[in-house]
Amino acid sequence: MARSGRLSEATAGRGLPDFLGRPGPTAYHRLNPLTKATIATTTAIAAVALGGLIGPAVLVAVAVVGPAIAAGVLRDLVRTSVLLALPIAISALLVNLFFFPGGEGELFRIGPIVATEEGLGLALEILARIMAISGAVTLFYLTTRPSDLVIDLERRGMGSRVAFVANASVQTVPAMVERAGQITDAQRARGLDTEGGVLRRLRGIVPIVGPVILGSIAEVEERSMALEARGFARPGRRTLLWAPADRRVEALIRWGLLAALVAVIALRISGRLP
Amino acid sequence: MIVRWIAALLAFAIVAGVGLVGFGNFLTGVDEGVFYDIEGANSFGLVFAVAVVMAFVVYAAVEYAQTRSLSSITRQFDTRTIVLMPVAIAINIVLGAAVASALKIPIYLDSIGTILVGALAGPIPGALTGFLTNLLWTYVVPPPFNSGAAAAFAIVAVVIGILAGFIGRAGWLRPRPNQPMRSLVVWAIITVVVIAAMSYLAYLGYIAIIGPVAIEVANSNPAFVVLGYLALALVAGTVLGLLYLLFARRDLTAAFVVVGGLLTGIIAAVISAPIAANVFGGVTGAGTDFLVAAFRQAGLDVANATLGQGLISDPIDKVTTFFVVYLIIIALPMRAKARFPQGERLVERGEASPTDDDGWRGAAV
Amino acid sequence: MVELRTEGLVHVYRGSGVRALDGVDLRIGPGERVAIIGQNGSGKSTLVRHLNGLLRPTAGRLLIDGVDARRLRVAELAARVGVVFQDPDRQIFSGAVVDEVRFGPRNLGRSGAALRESVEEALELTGLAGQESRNPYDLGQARRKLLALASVLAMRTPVLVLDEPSTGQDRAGAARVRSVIESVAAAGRTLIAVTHDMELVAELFERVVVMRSGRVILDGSPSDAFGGRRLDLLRSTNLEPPVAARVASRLGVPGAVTEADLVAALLRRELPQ
Amino acid sequence: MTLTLTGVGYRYAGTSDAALLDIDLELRSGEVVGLAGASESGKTTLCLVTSGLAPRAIGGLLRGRITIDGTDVDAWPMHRLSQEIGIGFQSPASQLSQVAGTVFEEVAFGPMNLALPRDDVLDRTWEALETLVIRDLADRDPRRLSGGQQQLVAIAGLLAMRPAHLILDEPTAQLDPQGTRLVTEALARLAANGASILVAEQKTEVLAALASRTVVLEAGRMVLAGATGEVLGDPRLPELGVTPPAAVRLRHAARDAGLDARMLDEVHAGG
Repeated sequence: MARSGRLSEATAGRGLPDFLGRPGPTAYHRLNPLTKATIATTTAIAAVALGGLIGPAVLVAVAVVGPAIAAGVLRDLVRTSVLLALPIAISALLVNLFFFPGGEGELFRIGPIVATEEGLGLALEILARIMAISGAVTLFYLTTRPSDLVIDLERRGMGSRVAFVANASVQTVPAMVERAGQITDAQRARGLDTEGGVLRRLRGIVPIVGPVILGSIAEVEERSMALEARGFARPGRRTLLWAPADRRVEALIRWGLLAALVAVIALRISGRLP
Repeated sequence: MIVRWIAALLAFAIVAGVGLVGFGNFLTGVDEGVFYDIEGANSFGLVFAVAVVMAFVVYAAVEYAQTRSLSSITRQFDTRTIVLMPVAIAINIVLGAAVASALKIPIYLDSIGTILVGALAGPIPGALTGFLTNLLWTYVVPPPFNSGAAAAFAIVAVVIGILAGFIGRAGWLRPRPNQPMRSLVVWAIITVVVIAAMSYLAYLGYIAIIGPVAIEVANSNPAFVVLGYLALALVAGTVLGLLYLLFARRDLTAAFVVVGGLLTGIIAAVISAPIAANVFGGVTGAGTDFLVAAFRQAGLDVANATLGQGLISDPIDKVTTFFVVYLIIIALPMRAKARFPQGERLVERGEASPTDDDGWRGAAV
Repeated sequence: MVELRTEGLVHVYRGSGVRALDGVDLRIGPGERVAIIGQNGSGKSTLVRHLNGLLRPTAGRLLIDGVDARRLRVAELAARVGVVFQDPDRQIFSGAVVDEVRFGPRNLGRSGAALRESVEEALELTGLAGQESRNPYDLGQARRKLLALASVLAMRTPVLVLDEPSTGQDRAGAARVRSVIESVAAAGRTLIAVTHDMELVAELFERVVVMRSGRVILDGSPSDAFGGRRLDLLRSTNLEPPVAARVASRLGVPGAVTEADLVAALLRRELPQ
Repeated sequence: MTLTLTGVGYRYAGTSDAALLDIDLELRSGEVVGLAGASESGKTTLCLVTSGLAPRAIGGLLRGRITIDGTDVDAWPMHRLSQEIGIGFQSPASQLSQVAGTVFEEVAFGPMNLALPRDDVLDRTWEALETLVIRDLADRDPRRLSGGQQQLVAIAGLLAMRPAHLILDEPTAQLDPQGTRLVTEALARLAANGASILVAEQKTEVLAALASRTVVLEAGRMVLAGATGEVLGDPRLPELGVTPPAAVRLRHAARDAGLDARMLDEVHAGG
């Protein structure tokens, strides 16, 4: 969220510029990235382990919708997580509703395929689980800058090389899409017809995917030299400009959530959950 | 050195044992009277995968304790490999997302980058590329590329990276062009036998897992018969593809590419089935879902339907992916690939760099 | 041969809403040699992408031999208007130079002797003859650019558009680009070059189109554009005329834009004294 | 600090013929040395060898000695050498670290890798931005800048490592005239306050503006060396695949046509 326009006086001196590590707009945004990641992960896994309908529904209400309102991102959350979950949800509904083996309670029938009650039950269960997972992940994504999480993990001891790969991947994905677009233009300018039928489009895969991969790999050599020219290969930890704030109470929350998750899984395995 | 391997093997055995006995298919709990959970057998692949990762963690911990460094591991991470990984991760995600949404065909093509890094740099970088791909794909990559399901399958990507690493190290992806007809025919026969054996073993394993009860129900149902023919057709297709590659391109490596792809595909299917079944009820929104529906229509439950789907689509996906990676390796200039840790093993014999002295010397450091 | 005409061509980019083309009326007859110059963001490359249909007009029309290009698919337009983009690494995918050059003509359905002959000619012209089986990435960046040029040359399109052909070329590479421009023109094909290389424009082109903020502000000969009279117009797009033209205008010999013209004009002026 | 190459040769990994042979070159502090030559004449190879990337990062075989103030640097690892010698490349985009969301973080990338104390990293970063007068770009996204601005950010990233010598391999090759002017003016400012630079360029106008001494390579060997004015005026330049600056071309054309070259000189001198 770099701010354009004139630099304020605060950064006229030599300290850390104010546009780095700027706290988020709401309390939930300002939570430590690892805390928000723990909330998302435990919600997703617990939804799977709990199974059924009530479990995931409660989780969504407490750990997804609640914080989303607090963070003021509810509208985006609903739109994005539904978009995210739609393909899986439709498949889950179709596959389970109509193909539930040994289902007796017939709801309705389309030709040979029978929609059964058990099928509907299982389909709804999977739907609830999927909504919980996509909701939790979307909440995390909407309230946390990816690089903040990577910096936080690096401060806690994660290798600086793994941090590099994570951060670089976030920038490489959109760059690769842009590259693929330029390549598609260049190949179409050389007569490759991408507006024909499926077969014709399949013929276009190698001329488009090829340069994306070859071009990117050919750049690896110059990129790695440029990094080594700036001391990248130096073993050991590196200095961080800043790191997100963390508080003891959040550490307690994280361990508490993990403990609860382990308890739920243990209950599930030992079969004592419904 | 030996201590590390012993510690790692021990860790593997413990985790695998505990997993099989107690864990099984964690949705159904342990069956009385049988020392392991029959219905959970289908998740033994997942348990082994977790055991492999635990073994690696123990190996690294012991090495760190002994030498205060991870040199045997970090050696595989030179700057070039680290810079390649984000490119590989982006290739997985951009191609994976494009294929999954655009073509709706029963393959994913989302492990090209993982296999490429494995082949070029080794098992550990390959595993890390796969692992980070799936985590970033869920937690960090914004829609329309985000995939909520990817993180759950991280363990599968780790195993694919490791397998690709060993396949690359074994030199399977080294081009062997214009071979004499005689050796092509010999290798064609060997490979067809290997493909048939692997397919039959996969079939036997599948029948053993889904258990005798399900087989009567399945056999009587036309859908199951259709799936059987589909599986056979795909195996035949693989063999035909292999023969075309061998004799049209006279490149023996085609045999290794196909076998490597099948091997990785089957292992990936066995590991991913329990995850797909238990976490997502067997569906991922990709083109493979209609296979699951067919298996379910044939009367199999979620876990076995997902395994069936995996055993059909994963091998084909991985053979295609290995072939695409092989084409990339061929198209890469010598300079680009020779510099990677396992680069020398991907280069045609005789292309390696000549070295004579009279004052010339390599990097001292 | 092909006549290109744009009538009131406007293009507004959907995402950013930028009005890259603001009403362009241009006629480029068969066999003409036209250089298009202008600052970054003046609309040059947007105009080029309309010529082969990669971009469609927001308003106005592009006519090819009087036919509205809207009805033609990009693949059909590519057979008439060949465009060579600036970055070779955003199109090369073959493992060997010769396969890369064959890609274009093959897409147009050419094969056999005709294909072989057009490929050989293109390799010859760009100085890549003899490099047929080499891996493109073993050639330097400059020669990969020539390979991209060869791959479009081989399509033998009636109109050839070059985007920044001489950027990043050394002396030999620049000479190659010039010989390609001359041979294409000699074959009577239309040649359009988008470039910042003012020496190239002055020496090889008979017509210069100057663009600023999506409009054509000057369409005349190099001496019109670089000569004394219209220099203010050129400066308004903060472009610099070639050195020879600057020296000429200071020595009171306007109209001379190339080094050869300048020296010839000075000779004439010095001898009569 | 003086960087000296004596009898240096280099062969790329997997090739049998040498890309560089018998190079004797001395880079004294406070001096800008120009490097000219056709494509693939060895300019890039000489930059890579002088910076230490060849053979450390890209392998291959080296011959001869490279010393800094007399000390042989053969055993120095790359991250130590990169604090003495910085190297910039032709393509601005491939020099971005791809992990920085702002220009400030991009320039700070090098000092961060050296694990210097945080305040030292901040000081070096601000100093580098001020030296290249791009302080107002500090909060911009590096990927959204023009080619010329990106090249300045890359050079600032090198300056933050406080190298004694800066090596630039065709910094303006991919830039338009406006970007070329931007980079050339910035480098002229650096040279004015005593920076030591080795700059390879096809555009001899850039060398004429910056370098006091210039070397010309052909097929990996040094074929011309001397004061920039002399070298760029040398009639053999075109056969060596190098196009002299326009001013020189004009003077030669005038002389060949029997014109009074002196007149052209004083007119152009004012230009």
